[in-house]
Amino acid sequence: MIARKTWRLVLAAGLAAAWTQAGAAPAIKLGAHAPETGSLAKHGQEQVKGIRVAAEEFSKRTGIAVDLKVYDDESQPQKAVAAVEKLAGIEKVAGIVGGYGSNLVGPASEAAERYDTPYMTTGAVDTKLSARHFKNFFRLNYMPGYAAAQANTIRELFQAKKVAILFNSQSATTEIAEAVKGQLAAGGVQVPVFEKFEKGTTNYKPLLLKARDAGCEVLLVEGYFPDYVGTIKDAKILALPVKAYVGAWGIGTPEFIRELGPMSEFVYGTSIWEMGTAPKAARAEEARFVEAYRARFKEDPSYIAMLGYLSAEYMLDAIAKGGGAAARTRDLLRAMDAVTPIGRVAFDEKGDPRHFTAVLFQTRAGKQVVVYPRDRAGGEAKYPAVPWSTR
Amino acid sequence: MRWPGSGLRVTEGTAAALFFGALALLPLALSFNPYYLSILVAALVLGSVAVSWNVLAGLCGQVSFGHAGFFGLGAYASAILAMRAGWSPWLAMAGAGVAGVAVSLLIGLPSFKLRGPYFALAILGFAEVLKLLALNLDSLTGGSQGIFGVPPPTALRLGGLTADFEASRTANYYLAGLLLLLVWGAAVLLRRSRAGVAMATVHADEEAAAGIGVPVLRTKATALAVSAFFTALLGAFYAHYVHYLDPDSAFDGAWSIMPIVAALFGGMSTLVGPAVGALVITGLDEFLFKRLFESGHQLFFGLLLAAVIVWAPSGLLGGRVRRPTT
Amino acid sequence: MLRVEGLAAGYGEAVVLEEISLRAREAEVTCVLGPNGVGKTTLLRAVMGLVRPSRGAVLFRGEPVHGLPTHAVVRRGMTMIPEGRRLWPSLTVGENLEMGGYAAPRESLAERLAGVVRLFPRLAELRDRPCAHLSGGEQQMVAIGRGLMGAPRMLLMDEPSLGLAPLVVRDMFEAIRKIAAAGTTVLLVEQNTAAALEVSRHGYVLELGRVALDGEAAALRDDPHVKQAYLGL
Amino acid sequence: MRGLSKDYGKLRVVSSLTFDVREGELLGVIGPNGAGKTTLFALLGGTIAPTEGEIRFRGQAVERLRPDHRCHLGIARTFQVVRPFAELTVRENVRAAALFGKPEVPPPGEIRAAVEEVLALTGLAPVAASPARALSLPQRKRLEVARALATRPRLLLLDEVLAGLNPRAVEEAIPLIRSLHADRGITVLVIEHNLRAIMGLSQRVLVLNFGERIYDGAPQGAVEDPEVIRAYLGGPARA
Amino acid sequence: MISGSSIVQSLLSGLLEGGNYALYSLGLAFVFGILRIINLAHGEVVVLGGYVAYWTLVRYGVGPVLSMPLAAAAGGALGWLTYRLFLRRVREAPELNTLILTFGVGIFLTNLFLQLWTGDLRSIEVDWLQRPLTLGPIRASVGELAAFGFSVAAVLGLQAFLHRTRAGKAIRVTAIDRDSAALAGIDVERVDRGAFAIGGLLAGIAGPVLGILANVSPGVGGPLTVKAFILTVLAGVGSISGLIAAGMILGVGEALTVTFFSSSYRELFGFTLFLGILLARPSGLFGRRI
Repeated sequence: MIARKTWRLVLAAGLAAAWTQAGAAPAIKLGAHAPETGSLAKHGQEQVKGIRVAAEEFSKRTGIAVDLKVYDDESQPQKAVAAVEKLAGIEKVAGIVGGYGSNLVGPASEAAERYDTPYMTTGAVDTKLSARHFKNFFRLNYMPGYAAAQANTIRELFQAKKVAILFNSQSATTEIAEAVKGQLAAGGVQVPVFEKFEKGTTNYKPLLLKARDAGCEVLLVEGYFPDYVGTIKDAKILALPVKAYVGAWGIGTPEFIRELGPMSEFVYGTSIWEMGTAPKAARAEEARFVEAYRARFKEDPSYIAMLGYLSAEYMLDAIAKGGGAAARTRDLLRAMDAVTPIGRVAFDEKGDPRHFTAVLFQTRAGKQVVVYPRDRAGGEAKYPAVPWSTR
Repeated sequence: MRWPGSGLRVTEGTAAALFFGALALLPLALSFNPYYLSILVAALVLGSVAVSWNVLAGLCGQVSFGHAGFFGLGAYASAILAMRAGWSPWLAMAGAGVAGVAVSLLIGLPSFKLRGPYFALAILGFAEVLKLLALNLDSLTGGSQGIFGVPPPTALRLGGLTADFEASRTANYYLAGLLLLLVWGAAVLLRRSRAGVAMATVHADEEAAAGIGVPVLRTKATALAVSAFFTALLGAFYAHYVHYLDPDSAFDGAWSIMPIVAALFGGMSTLVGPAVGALVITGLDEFLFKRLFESGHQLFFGLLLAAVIVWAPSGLLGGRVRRPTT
Repeated sequence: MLRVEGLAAGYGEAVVLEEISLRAREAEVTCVLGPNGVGKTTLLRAVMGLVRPSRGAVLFRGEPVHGLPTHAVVRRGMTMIPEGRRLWPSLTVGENLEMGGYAAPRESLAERLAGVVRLFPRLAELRDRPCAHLSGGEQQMVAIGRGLMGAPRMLLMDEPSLGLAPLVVRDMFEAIRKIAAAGTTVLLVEQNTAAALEVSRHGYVLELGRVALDGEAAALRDDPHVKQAYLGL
Repeated sequence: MRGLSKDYGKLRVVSSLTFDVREGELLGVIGPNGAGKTTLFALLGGTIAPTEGEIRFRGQAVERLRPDHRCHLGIARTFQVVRPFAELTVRENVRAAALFGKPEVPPPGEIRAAVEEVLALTGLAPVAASPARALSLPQRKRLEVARALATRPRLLLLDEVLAGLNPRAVEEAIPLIRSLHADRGITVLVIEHNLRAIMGLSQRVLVLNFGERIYDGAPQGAVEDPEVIRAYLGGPARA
Repeated sequence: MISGSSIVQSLLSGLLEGGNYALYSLGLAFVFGILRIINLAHGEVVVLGGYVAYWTLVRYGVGPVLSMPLAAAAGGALGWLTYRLFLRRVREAPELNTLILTFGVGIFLTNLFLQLWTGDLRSIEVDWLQRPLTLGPIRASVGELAAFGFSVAAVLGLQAFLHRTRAGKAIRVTAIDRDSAALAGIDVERVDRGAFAIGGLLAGIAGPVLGILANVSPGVGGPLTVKAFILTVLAGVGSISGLIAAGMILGVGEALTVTFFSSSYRELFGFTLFLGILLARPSGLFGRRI
């Protein structure tokens, strides 16, 4: 009696399984690695969240199952190599996304090249990465786009004469600081204060005072979130007489506004994306992502999550369309040209984003108002900003 | 750690033979799977640094918290020698070892008058200074941008076999394994030598050692120099293995801390213990904790560490392996 | 008051006390004699729980105290003046005394302090001086005073005359006599055999971890054996 | 040995002490606990530096030399509180001393022979393979002596090596010390608490109290010297 | 180029910063001075205190001044637990063991915070604390001055506790001579546990200040521990009141390095000072007995 019942159940389960398999295309294996622990854990975790949403949305949209393999590279270059060895070598994924920091993405993308597995990153902006001319290397953002947005805004919009640049000693922030300095100098803007500071600095006042004494109109801080919090708090205490405060990435994020409150007002930042900054053509897609992300994680997505999402989406699309062969996936990615929430996306032969420009935005009443480039602008810049004492 | 119900004790030589034998055969068992091998390479590098660290700590009783300094120094020295001076990576690695010795003596001589935690932390201070120098001497080190494209060691041909260190994980695995064997072998020879006897006496009682004519300072300096030589050599291997260097990863504090953890875990009283410890902790973290929790696995690692210190303070091999007597 | 039975103790693998049995009677001075290194100090430390005995029993007022942590032994009314005085040098004399009576009820602090000052009037003048700046004799006064501040029923003293000038030694033994006369039992470890036997009722002579000889102090003083075993003459 | 003299000022433990030790002498240093005997040895051995004064060994000023250099010159000491290299075996302990006792390294065969000789002499041969931490106190004391001997000293400083030994062990140890002196020509400086031992052993005794010399001369004289008896045996409580 | 007022302002910022350094270091310096344990999880306990204050503010609107006792209690409880569970079992073992043990606890806490509260930075924003105060051209915020005053008060308070109260003296005498303390009837085991808990408590109260003046996130504990240790060595082990002066020397030195040279050398200044003191004067600038 019992035996017969069991047998029937097994039969039913078997049939059900056969039916599902027959009805669906084979699952796509997508690999992702990110520093979910260690010094870059914060960024890595957000990146993975975005990638997960992409995989789920893709399945919903296409009916194709996604087998997402995530590997924590622990912010260690050796482990980043191991990640690719595992994803490409063992899991045999059709493409890899993720990676944060040039020192991790460098070795990882090299391993991916060895396995001939397409690799798309969103967290490594060093120009030297694409100089290697790997066929499998793609990235959604890179340095010149950020530098140009800052330098052009300062020259064209603010028409400033003297700029102070303070930058975190880490690799990406050093590179953008040097690039912006070069572009400003070429445009005749003076940079009398160009100072590097260490990660973990807590007293920024001596640095800000140098900017004050040099009579700089614009304060450019190329750093990370803690650096913005520190410099803005200290600038407010000093009532620093600058007309604009401009940061690099990671500024103007939901977290930024949440933590700094009124002090986040009128601060400029460059970004590839913040909520509500998508070009008109991609507003719907942006809304879809934000909604899915909020539903899944009960919080607002950051630009890192958005980049993770987009990179996974493009990779999955290319794999699905091309049938999974690396060469087809690469060709499809290289042929891609679309307007997306981060603007127009197309890759050049080195894998760099052809049209990438960051937007420069200003925080106003807790919202990001894009002020540059003009074609994505959502409003006029408030320049000079109101004094710190009234924020 | 004593296993209940087993009175088996092996000599250190036997333990080492078993260990290195297993290392040599492991790739076969793993069918040369590059992922496992790349994890093992990381474990072997850590193990070698742990054995080097233990030359100073286990043999001579001087605990350092700043071996990341020697590791990063070796990595940068080798990369710069290979890329700027055009040395062969093999030669550059040896040069890095020599640089490690030179710097270790500069650091060690003023520091040796400090005892216990003060010595340990003085070395940590020097390691931080080295890191800051790597960060700020842009023209030499590329600053925070680091050094890209560090060449892999040139391929070796042996009859029909080619060891290609650029792509093959197997080649790198065996190279790392050989380095570990080299470090361990050197440590064994050192322990047997006259200097090794001196280190043992200094470890046991500095004053009594001086009383029987042991030159304490020179003994400590020798231990540090040997330890720094191999740590720098491993740093050099690391640079040629990952092909990228930046101050944050080359001078990562983990290179100071993890070897200590590995050595304690495996047992500091033996020379092979730290290497065993490195393999076990890397294995546990990678294949057990990481499987259980994708991003929370280090949480277990912290607890495990605390547990081992409390309940097995002499390490895995501590109670199991008998030190040979001369 | 105190009975030690078959006590064995050591440090690590080195056995210092093989088997010691002795007793100290209430309100008397009992001395333990013997050359350096026979385990006199270890005996006192084992009684106080500073060294864990490996065998044997310590009974204080009829109750076993072996295996108790030191502070618990102290709270039962027995403490020790360690060899070399072991004061807290950065604290003042007054603070040393005050902390010495940590375990005793706070209300009687003033009373106990007065008692100590009666015994050593000099301590009143020294009260605010850090102990680092005292002479040997003064330090020994503080050490004994500190031990008395806990109002113990029994006091173990480890070489109180060590390193003191002869004149001071005399005062010290006088103080010991007074302490015992006031009702506090004393177990005294001494190298100054003559003086120790003079203040004691009863004495034990130790020889390498064992009791070699014991008896009335007066008898021991004249016993040729003592001179042999201890003085080596 | 030319002369060994020293003065100590501020150092309270040993104050203004001057004395000579002649080559080949067996000199006893006695005094009650805390008299500064061990401090004197630490000064001679070089583990602490004198505040003032000088120490000459065979005509050479050694007071600024490191302990290992003094050992190479031929001064070896034992520690009152024994300090064996606990994790090393007895043989390794002695071998280390044989290896480093002199600046030049003797050939291995010679070392082996010397080690075994010292082990046999000190009666440690049966326990040579055990770790030093497993030794009993008397064995540890002998190990101290063995280690000092293995450095092939000219001047041997023995710090209470008889203390804590039972009378039989003392009886055994005395001929050993005497033979060191007589057969090997080593100058020996013995700190002892045990009067009998030192009286039987020494040619001359030096009595210290409160860091000062109170007697220097023949052993028999010391026993009769009233000041020594007082200092050493202690006075009665009521003089 | 550099105006006089900027130099004065920079100096002041260094002084205030130095006061905070002293507060961030207090728990570590205390535990090291008393128990000779270098608590490598110290920074993480500070961070825990910061999180406690942050969440009570965000969830219940309770300001950092009121939540400070809560942060202190959390730190104290964590210290007590760490001692109870682990440390008491390795008290007799070599120093290295307690180091690795507390290091393990630090890793555990860092990753626990990461799991519980993500890697996001948290900064405690309270309006009145942000308000700037001016004296001519010199400016500071209420929060900075309050934090400085609090640091000094905490250091002096701890000093008074150790020197004026019975419990404090019991801790001191146990640190100086364990046996003597036990012979005075002090339960030295309990003192150890209590002292470690007090170390946790002192770390805990530093958390809200860290959250107000900078920010808390799981990863900031490690660097905080290093800084605390540097300061402990500068002040001299066992010198609690020396921490304020040592903190100011470090803070002012860093600030003036930036003002007169470049911020690239700021960290270098700290480590050079640390090494210089360690090698030339291991007892620290203000080293003395407990």
